[in-house]
Amino acid sequence: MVKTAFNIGEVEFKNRVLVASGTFGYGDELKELVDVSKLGGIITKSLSWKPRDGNPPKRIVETASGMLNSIGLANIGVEDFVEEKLPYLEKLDTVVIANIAASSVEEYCDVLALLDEKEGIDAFEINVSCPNVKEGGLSFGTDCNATAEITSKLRALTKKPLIIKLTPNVTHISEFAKAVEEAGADAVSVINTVIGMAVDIKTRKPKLSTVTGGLSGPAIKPIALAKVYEVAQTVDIPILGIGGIASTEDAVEFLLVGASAVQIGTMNYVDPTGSIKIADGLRRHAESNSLKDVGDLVGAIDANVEFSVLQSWL
Amino acid sequence: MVKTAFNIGEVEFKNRVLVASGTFGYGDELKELVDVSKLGGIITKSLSWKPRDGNPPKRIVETASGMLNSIGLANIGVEDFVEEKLPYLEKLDTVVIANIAASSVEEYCDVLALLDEKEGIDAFEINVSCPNVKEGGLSFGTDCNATAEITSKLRALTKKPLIIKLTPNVTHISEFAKAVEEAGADAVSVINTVIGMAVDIKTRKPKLSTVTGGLSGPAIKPIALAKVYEVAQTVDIPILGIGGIASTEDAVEFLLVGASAVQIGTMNYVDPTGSIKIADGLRRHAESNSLKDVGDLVGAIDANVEFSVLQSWL
Amino acid sequence: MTQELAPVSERTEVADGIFLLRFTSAHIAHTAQPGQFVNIRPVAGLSPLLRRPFSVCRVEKNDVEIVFNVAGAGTRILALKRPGDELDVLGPLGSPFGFGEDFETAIMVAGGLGIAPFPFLTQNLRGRKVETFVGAGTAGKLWLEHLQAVHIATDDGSKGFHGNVVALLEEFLGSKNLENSKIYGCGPTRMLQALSDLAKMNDLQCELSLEGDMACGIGICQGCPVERVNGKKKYALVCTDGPTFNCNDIVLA
Amino acid sequence: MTQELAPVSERTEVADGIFLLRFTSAHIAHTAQPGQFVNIRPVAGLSPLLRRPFSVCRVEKNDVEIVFNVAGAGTRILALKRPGDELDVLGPLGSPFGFGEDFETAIMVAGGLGIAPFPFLTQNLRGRKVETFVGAGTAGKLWLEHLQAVHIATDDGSKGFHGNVVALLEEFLGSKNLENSKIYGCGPTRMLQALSDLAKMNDLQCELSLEGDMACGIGICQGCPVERVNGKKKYALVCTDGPTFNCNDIVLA
Ligand SMILES: Cc1cc2nc3c(=O)[nH]c(=O)nc-3n(C[C@H](O)[C@H](O)[C@H](O)COP(=O)(O)OP(=O)(O)OC[C@H]3O[C@@H](n4cnc5c(N)ncnc54)[C@H](O)[C@@H]3O)c2cc1C
Ligand SMILES: Cc1cc2nc3c(=O)[nH]c(=O)nc-3n(C[C@H](O)[C@H](O)[C@H](O)COP(=O)(O)OP(=O)(O)OC[C@H]3O[C@@H](n4cnc5c(N)ncnc54)[C@H](O)[C@@H]3O)c2cc1C
Ligand SMILES: Cc1cc2nc3c(=O)[nH]c(=O)nc-3n(C[C@H](O)[C@H](O)[C@H](O)COP(=O)(O)O)c2cc1C
Ligand SMILES: Cc1cc2nc3c(=O)[nH]c(=O)nc-3n(C[C@H](O)[C@H](O)[C@H](O)COP(=O)(O)O)c2cc1C
Ligand code: FES
Ligand code: FES
Repeated sequence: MVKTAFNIGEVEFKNRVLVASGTFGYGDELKELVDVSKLGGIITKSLSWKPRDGNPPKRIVETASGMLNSIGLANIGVEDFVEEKLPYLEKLDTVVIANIAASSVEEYCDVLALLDEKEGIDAFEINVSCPNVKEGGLSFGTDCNATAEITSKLRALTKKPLIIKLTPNVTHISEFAKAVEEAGADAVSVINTVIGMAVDIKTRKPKLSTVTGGLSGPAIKPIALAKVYEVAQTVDIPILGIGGIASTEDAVEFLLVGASAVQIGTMNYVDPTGSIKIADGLRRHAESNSLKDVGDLVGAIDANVEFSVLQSWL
Repeated sequence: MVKTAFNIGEVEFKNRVLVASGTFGYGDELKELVDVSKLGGIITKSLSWKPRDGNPPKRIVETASGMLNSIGLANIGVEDFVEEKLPYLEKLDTVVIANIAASSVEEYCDVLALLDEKEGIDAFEINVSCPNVKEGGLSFGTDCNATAEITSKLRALTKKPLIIKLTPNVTHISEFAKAVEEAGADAVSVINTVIGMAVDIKTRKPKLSTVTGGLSGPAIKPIALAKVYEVAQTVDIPILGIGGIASTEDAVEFLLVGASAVQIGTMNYVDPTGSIKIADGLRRHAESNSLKDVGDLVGAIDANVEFSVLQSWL
Repeated sequence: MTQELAPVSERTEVADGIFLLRFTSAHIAHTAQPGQFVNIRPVAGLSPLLRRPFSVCRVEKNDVEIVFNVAGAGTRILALKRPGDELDVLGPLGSPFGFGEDFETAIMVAGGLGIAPFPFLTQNLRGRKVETFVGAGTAGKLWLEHLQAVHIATDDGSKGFHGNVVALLEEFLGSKNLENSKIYGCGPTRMLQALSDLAKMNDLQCELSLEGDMACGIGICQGCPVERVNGKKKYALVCTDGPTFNCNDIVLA
Repeated sequence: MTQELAPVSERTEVADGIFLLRFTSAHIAHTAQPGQFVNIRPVAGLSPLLRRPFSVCRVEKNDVEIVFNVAGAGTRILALKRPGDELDVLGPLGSPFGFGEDFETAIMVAGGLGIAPFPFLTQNLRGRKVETFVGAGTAGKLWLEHLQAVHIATDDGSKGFHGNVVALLEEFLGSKNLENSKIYGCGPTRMLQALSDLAKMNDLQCELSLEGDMACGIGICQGCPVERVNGKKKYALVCTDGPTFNCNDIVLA
C-alpha cells in the first residue's frame, strides 16, 4: 500500500490533491458529481467580512489554453458562510481550508478571528492578491512588507495551519516566501493568477470590465512550475503547487520541483472529476515506480542548480 | 489608400509588423518562403561579441499553446555577422534592426560601436534579458539601474534608433520603461519571454538543460498585452508589442493598448508567412473600419483606467 | 447532473452553417427540462479549453439534440463530429422555463439560434396553444422543425416579414386578443430588450433565456453575473439562477 | 521549400498503431530526396502548437507518403485525418542521405519507425544491392512494404531474430563479406549508438538519420543542436545540417 497522506502541522490530508480557491465554490455545489472524500482537501472561495457583489460583467474571457477572470472576490461574506455553508462542510470527510481575502490588514484579522472559533475549518489560506485600500488599491501581494505584516498579525490569532498564497506578479517570489516563512506561516501556496488582458477589437474596450484580470489554466503551467521551484530552493515550509495542472503528469512535475501537494484550479470547470482522477493517478504513479509514499516524489528533481543560475535561458 | 508606414526617429518602416529576434534567424534563411519586402522590418538573432555555441540540448519544449526555449544566445558573433550576413541584409527592401546581447556593459558597447559604423543596419534593439557576469549571472533586465546604465552608455554611441527590449519578469515593468525613456531610448520592445520550466517525469530531470527557460507563444499573449498596456500608460516613446501574436486580431489588440507596431515571434516557426498575412490584415482592418492610417489604432482603446487600478482582478 | 462521454448518433447541417447533433444520454434525456442546457467540452486537449453551453433542443427516448451555428473554434470542432464519436457532456444544467402558471397561449420568440430551446418547450406544452415567432438574417438560416404555428421574419426580407421578429410580434399582438398569454424569448440581448419592453407594455408574462460567457456552467466560478432589478444581491448567475429569467427581475445590458 | 495545404489522398493503418498518410504536393514529390523530411502542422489552432517532422517515406508521381506511430497529441490528430482533409505541410527540409559514393551494397538498419525514410531511399538506389534490417518490439508493429531483402528482429521474438536489430546485423556481417558497403541507420538514439560502434569496428561507411526536438525545422530557432566531434562550431543543427550525419561527425547522447 502506497502512503498518500501528508501533514501540515497537525492537520493530516489524506492525499496530496486539493481543489483551489474560487474553483470549487463553497464545496457543496458539486456534491452530485464529485466525491470530496477522495480529495486531500477543499479550499473555499475567498471570504471577506461583508458579502461582496463582485465586478460587473464580463468577468471571464477564454484565451489560448487558459482563461482570464475578474470576479472581484464575489462572495457571500463570512457570516453567511458560517451560517449557510459551514454546517455542510463540517460533515465532510476531507480537510476544509477557509481562504480569506480583505482590503485591509484589520479585515484579514477580523475574518480569521471569527472563523478560528468555529468547528469545521481545519486551516486558513490567505489570498494576498487583493487591493490594499489604504495604498490606493495596490495589491498587498506585491509588497513584501505588507505580506509579512499580514502573516505575523494572523499568526498571532490562530494555532491552525496558516498558508499564505503568493502572487507570481513579482520579480523574486522567493523573497516573499522567505518573508512569510520568517513571519510564521506554516506553508505557502504558489501561485495565484498572472496578470493579463484581452481587448474586444470591435468595441475597442477591454473584454473584462476591470481592464486587466488574472490568467489561469494550462497556459501558465510552465510559469507556475518555475515559481514553485524557485520557492523550494529558498524555504523549508511545505509548498502547495498551483497553476494549470490538468493531469497526473502535471501534478508529478509539481511534486518533483518541491511542492508537497497540488491544487487543481481552472480544470475543475472543464473536468469536475479531474482532481479525483489525479489523486488516484498520483497513487498509481508511486506504485508503478515502486515508491512507498507519494511524498517520495517531493523535491526529487535531479537538477543542477548552479548551472541554472549561470546559464540564463536565452 | 490606407497609410501603413510609421517612424521611429528618422527610420521609416513600411508597415507595423516586424519579425522578432531569434525567430527569423539572420534574415536569409527564409528567403524562399517569405518576401521580406512586405514586412515592416526584421530583427536579427541576438548578436554578441564572440560567437556563442549556446546551451546543450534540450533547448526546446512544447507547452500548452506555447513553448519554452533555452537557446543560450547561440549566434555567429558580430564579426562573422558583418562578413557573412550583412551584405545580404543591406540589399533588402525593409528595415533591418540588429539585436544585441552581452554579458557585460562593455560588451554591449563594443558590439554596438562595431555595427554602428556599418551600412545596412537601421536601428538597434538591446536584449537586456542576459546574465550579467559581474553580478553572478543575475539578469541585467530585472535590475532597473543596470538597464538604465546600458541604455545611456549605448545612447552616447549611436544616433540610430535605440530600442530597449524589456523583460516581463519584474513586478512593475513601467518603472523600467520610464527609466530607459529617461536614459535616452527611442523605443521599447515589450515583452521578451516569461520564465518557465518543465520536468521530464521519467528521468526526473528538467526538460531543458538549463532548468528554466523562456516561455513564448499564444499562451503568453494576455500577459504581454497587459504589460504593453501598463507601459503605454507611462511612457511617450513608441512601443513595439510582442508576445504570442498569431493573427491580425491579436495584432490589432496590441495596437489598441498602445503598441506602435508589433513583432511576430514563435508563430514564425509555425506559419512562416503569417507575419506577411498579418501586415496585410492590419491594412485591411483599417480599410474596413474606414481608417486613413493603421496608426489610428495605436492607443485607441476605450478603457476606464481609474477603475482598473482600484478594482483588482480577483 | 451527470458528466459522461455520450456517443453521437446523428449530425446534420439543418440550415446554412447550422448543425444539429444528437447524442445518447439516458440521464440527460430523462431528467432535462425545457430551458435547461448542457455544457460540452469541444476537445479532450487544452485549446479551446472551456466547455460550451447549448440549450437542450429536443429529447427523444434516450437521445438529446442540440442545434448550433459555427461561431468560433469550439463550434467549428463540434460541427465536425460524426456518428460514433464521443461528446464529453455535462448536464442538464440551469433553471428551466416555468410553464406551470395559468395561461392559455405560449408565445415563443426566437432570434437566430435562439430557436434552440423551443422544440423542447413545444414538446412539453401539449394541450396549450402555441404561437412561434422566428427571426433570422436570411431565409437560408431558418430551421423550423418541431415548432407550431410559425411566423417568420427575416432581416433581408427573403422570407416572411421583412424586419425584426419583435416588430412582427408587435404587429401580431395588435391584431389579436392574447391577454392570457406568456412570452418566452431567446436570442441576442438587443432583441431580448425589445421583447421585454413589448411584454411590459402589453402587460404579458415574459420569460427570457439569456446567453453569457461561462467558465463552469455550474455556479462555482461566479463568472456569469447578470444584474438583478432588486433584491439583496446585486447579481444573479446566468448558469444556475438562469439561464431563464422573468424579464422583470433582471437588467439586460 | 514550399508551405502548402496539401490534400490527403489516403490514410491507412499499416500496422498496429502505425499509420500511413499520403498527400498530394507536386513540389515536394518532385524535389524531395531520400533522408529529407516534411514538417506538418497538426491543427490550425494553437495547441498542439508546433509542426511535427516526418521523414519522406515514399514518393509517387505528385504524391508523398509518410508513416508514423501515435506518440502524443500531434500524431493522435494526424492519425484521424481522412482523404479530402488538408495537411499544412512545409518541405522538403533537411540534408538528404548521401548515396553518390562508391559502394556496392546499401545496408539499411531501422529501429521502429526508423523504417520511415528507407522505402524512399530504396526507390532511389536502383541498381545497387540492398540489405534491409528491421527491428520492432513485436511482429504486429512491423511494416515491410517497398523494401528489399528484409531481415527481421523483434524484441519479443514473435517474428524473425529474437533480439535487437543491431545484434542481428552483427551476426550477418560476421557471416558475409560486405566490405564495400555503406550503412544507413535510423531509429532510437541508443540503437544508433550501437550501430555507429558496429560500423566503426567493421570500418564501414555509416550515415545516421537523427531525431530531435524541433521548433522550426528550418534553421532559424537554433533549437535542435547535436554535438559535433570536432570543427569550429560545437554544435550542428539537426534540421539543416542533418537530420542525416556521418556517424564519425557527431556525438550521440
Ligand atoms: C445557456 C446558453 C445556452 C446556449 N445555447 C446555444 C444553442 O443552443 N445554440 C447555439 O448555437 N449557441 C448557444 N449558446 C451560445 C454558445 O454557447 C456559443 O455560441 C458557443 O459557446 C461559442 O463557442 P465557440 O468556441 O464556437 O466560439 P468562441 O470562439 O468562444 O466565440 C465566438 C463568438 O461567440 C461569442 N461567444 C462565445 N461564447 C459565448 C456565449 N456563451 N454566449 C454568447 N456569446 C458567446 C464570443 O464572444 C465570440 O464573439 C448558448 C449559450 C448559453 C450561455
Ligand atoms: C527529422 C525527423 C524525422 C522524423 N520522422 C518520423 C517519421 O517518419 N515517423 C514517425 O513516426 N516519427 C518521426 N519523427 C518523430 C516525430 O516527429 C514525433 O514522433 C512527433 O513529433 C511526435 O509528436 P506528438 O505530438 O504525437 O507527440 P508529443 O506529444 O510531442 O511527444 C510524445 C513523445 O514523443 C517525444 N517526441 C516528440 N517530438 C519528438 C521528436 N521530434 N523526436 C523524438 N521524440 C519526440 C516526446 O518527447 C514525447 O516523449 C521524426 C522526427 C524528426 C526530428
Ligand atoms: C474564476 C477564478 C476565481 C478565482 N478565485 C480565487 C479566489 O477567490 N481566491 C484565491 O485565492 N484564488 C482564486 N483563484 C485563483 C486559483 O485558486 C488559482 O490560484 C489559479 O487559478 C491558478 O491555478 P489554475 O491555473 O489551476 O487555475 C481563482 C481563479 C479563477 C480562475
Ligand atoms: C527560440 C527563441 C529564441 C529567441 N531568441 C531571442 C534572442 O536571441 N534575442 C531576443 O531579444 N529575443 C529572443 N527571443 C524572444 C522573442 O523575440 C520574443 O520576444 C518572445 O518569443 C515573445 O514573443 P512570441 O510569443 O511571439 O514568441 C527568442 C524566442 C524564442 C522562442
Ligand atoms: S459559469 Fe461559473 S458561475 Fe456561472
Ligand atoms: S528546429 Fe529550429 S533550428 Fe532546427
